[in-house]
Amino acid sequence: MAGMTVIVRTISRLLFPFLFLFGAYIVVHGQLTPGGGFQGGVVLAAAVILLLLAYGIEGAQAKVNALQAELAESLGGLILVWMGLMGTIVGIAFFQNVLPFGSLGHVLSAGSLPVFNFGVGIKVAAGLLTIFYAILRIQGEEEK
Amino acid sequence: MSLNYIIAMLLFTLGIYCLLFKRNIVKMVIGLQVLTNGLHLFLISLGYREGGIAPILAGEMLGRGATAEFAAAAVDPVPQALVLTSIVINVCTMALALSLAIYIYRHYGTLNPFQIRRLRG
Amino acid sequence: MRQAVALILVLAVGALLVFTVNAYLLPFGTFPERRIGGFENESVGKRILEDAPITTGSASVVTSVVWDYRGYDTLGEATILFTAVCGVAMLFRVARRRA
Amino acid sequence: MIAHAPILAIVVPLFAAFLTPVVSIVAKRFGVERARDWFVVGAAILMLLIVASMVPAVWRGEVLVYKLGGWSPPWGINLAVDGLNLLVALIIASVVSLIAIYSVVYMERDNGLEKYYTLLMLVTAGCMGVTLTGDVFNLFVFFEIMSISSYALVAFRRNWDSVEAGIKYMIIGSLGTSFILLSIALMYGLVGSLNIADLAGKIATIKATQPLPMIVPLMLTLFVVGFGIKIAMVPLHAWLPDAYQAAPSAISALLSGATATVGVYAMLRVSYMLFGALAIGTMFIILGLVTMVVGGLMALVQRDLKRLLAYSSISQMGYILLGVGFGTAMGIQGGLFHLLNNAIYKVLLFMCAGAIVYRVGTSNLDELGGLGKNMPITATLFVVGALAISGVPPLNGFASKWTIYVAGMEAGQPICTAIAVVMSALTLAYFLKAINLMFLGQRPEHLREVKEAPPLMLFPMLMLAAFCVVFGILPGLGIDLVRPAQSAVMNQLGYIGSVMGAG
Repeated sequence: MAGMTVIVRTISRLLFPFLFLFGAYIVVHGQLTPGGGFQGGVVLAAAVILLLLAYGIEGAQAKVNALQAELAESLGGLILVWMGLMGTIVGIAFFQNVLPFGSLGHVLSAGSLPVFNFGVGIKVAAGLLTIFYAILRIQGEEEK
Repeated sequence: MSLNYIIAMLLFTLGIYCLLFKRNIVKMVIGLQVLTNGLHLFLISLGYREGGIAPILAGEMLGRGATAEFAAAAVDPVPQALVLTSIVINVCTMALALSLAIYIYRHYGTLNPFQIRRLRG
Repeated sequence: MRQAVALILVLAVGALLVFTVNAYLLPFGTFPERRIGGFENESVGKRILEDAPITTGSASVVTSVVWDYRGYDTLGEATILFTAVCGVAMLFRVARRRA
Repeated sequence: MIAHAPILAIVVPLFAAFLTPVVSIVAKRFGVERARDWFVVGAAILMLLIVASMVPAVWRGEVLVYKLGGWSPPWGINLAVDGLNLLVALIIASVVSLIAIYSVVYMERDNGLEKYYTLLMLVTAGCMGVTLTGDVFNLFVFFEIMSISSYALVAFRRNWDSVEAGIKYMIIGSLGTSFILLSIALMYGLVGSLNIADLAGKIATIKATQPLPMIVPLMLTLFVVGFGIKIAMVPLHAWLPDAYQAAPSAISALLSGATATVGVYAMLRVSYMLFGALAIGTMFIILGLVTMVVGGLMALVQRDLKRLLAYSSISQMGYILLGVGFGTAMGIQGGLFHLLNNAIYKVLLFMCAGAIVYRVGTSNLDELGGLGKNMPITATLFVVGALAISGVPPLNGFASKWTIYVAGMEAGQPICTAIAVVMSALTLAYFLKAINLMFLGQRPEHLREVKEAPPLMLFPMLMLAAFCVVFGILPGLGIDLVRPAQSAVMNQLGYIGSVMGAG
């Protein structure tokens, strides 16, 4: 994919950090506001996909390449399973909320839930990106 | 408040109609999405409460620690959680279905399900 | 002919669903006059709304349902995403020619 | 350790699935690519051991309840293992272990194997999750894991036929799972709970109101349609022959041995536990007879081995539904015993078909012939499987079919028994045709060089054939294996009591 005109490129370059920040905000505030890991992860993935549309696949791969995306997905999955197993080791059951709760209504509250949100945010962002890369890779081959 | 239910069920029926009558795989996948979205609307409506607030303890109620008052006013959180799960499942189904549709088009040159029936009998 | 039968079938299913849903279901938190069995006040959702801020420490009750009460479902959901990624990557894998 | 066994049985395949890509990369770096395959085999066998460790407690009559996150039912999710779950879990774990061993050689010529093994483990995790859970929405989630990974596996070879079968399976299957979700939503709206035991108690109260509220049979119908698609009950069977024909043989074996078993299990759980056998018996008998007859008749005219096996597995599902539909202790026992036997010989037959495809390259019956001289062991094993599935006396199919016949006579349904006997003869007829075309008769010139299947493929087949013979000679052994499951099916109140009492 070749990318788009200079207007689109400039605007998406300017928008990218804000989108990224917004996605991170949604992930981190999962236990306080509507949203959470899945929603924030989708925004994060959308930020990179915007670059992909504007600059072509090379532009996006400069930020996050396919191998990094796959590794990040595994990392997210491992965070989830690890936190689940923490419940078994520290508490009494799989997926138990074992970290201290903190004070209700603050960013660092609700025990394990922010960690879960963080893990799944990474996982969703990387997963959606991997799907896009996989489809684009084969399309690119056909054009050659 | 049964208007929500009626519309949700009509969307569900519309989805089944799409699956049975549309002659394009992409349109069938869209029909599947309409169907599932009808279901999601139905689930969300199940948790509705007249004049209810979002199930998030925030603002003035959080300050007073009024959990009992909050529980009496908020809508049901469980269907919302179920819908979140179901949406992700739906996205995944769609991703895989559209990928298969790309392959179908590559092998058969058409997306009409009535023309790609080489497996018979 | 087949189309007409299918259309009638679809309409019948739709009518049945609309009728049943209207006759038996009311939204959460309504007085259970039409709801059969009278389980309205035992709903899991009600109890979770009362308990969640204290037992999970999360201000957003939906998040506490998603990650604590039904966290295992969400693990399954993440697994489905992993499955879809695997499936798509499998479909679009690059065929290596064996020498 | 034993306290965590129910969750470990699910987490082990899940963990293996997450780890398979990593193991694959590492193994490739060190030049031992096969390590990945054996890693998967090891995970499957570990899972089998974990499932087996639950056997003593469950057979004593306990219901193992595992509260996820420490929430007592019905507030959170719980796993509940009784006799029925355990039987199905044992079947799945054994079938998956054997298929993993079989795949090591059978799949070696394909590429993209790390994805294959990942998806194999995901199907397993999904099957285990559906089987062991005690929560109806969780059942839906794991049912989706199982379904989505099997859609992908059906399309694994990316040929025109596998892609077509994949999308067909996917669209029909997604419709089925939406029906299940709709039913779950109606249930939540009606009684506000998602736990199976809790729901069962509350639905029993609702059923007692007169007249019967229409929503209850509607929910049951939606469930039966949804799970019926997975086990290919006859009006909903269109996807199955295509999928079984187009998938790699190991996957066909997996679909018939594991996911169909899970479909039957889910149907039993829902209809007998959740709805307390609400007039479902007659419906199961009718559906079972139709499924049996249509599957058998369609199998008779097939010219492709895998397609013939696919139709015969539809037909066998009919026997299971028939046995279960009688609703008596003996009928359910026969149905469950047939479920176990079906998993054994169906997987065996698909593995034999796979061995032929592996050596010859086709499963078209017209192009085969005289292979009995080239592949004597495969031929013998296929004959054992074929005789077992047709219900010839010293083999296991006879034992379970006989139980179903007797149950039919006792339940006052001699016509059903007569139809079942006739269909059994028909099964023998089409399998004899297949044996004749494949292993006997004129050998075409180009098949002269065909060799026997590799030993690593023969090993799981030999195991399965041994089970066929053992359960045939000692049917009491099989019945003993099934009896805890049968008493669990008929003990709805005990299940509700144990699960709700655990909180």
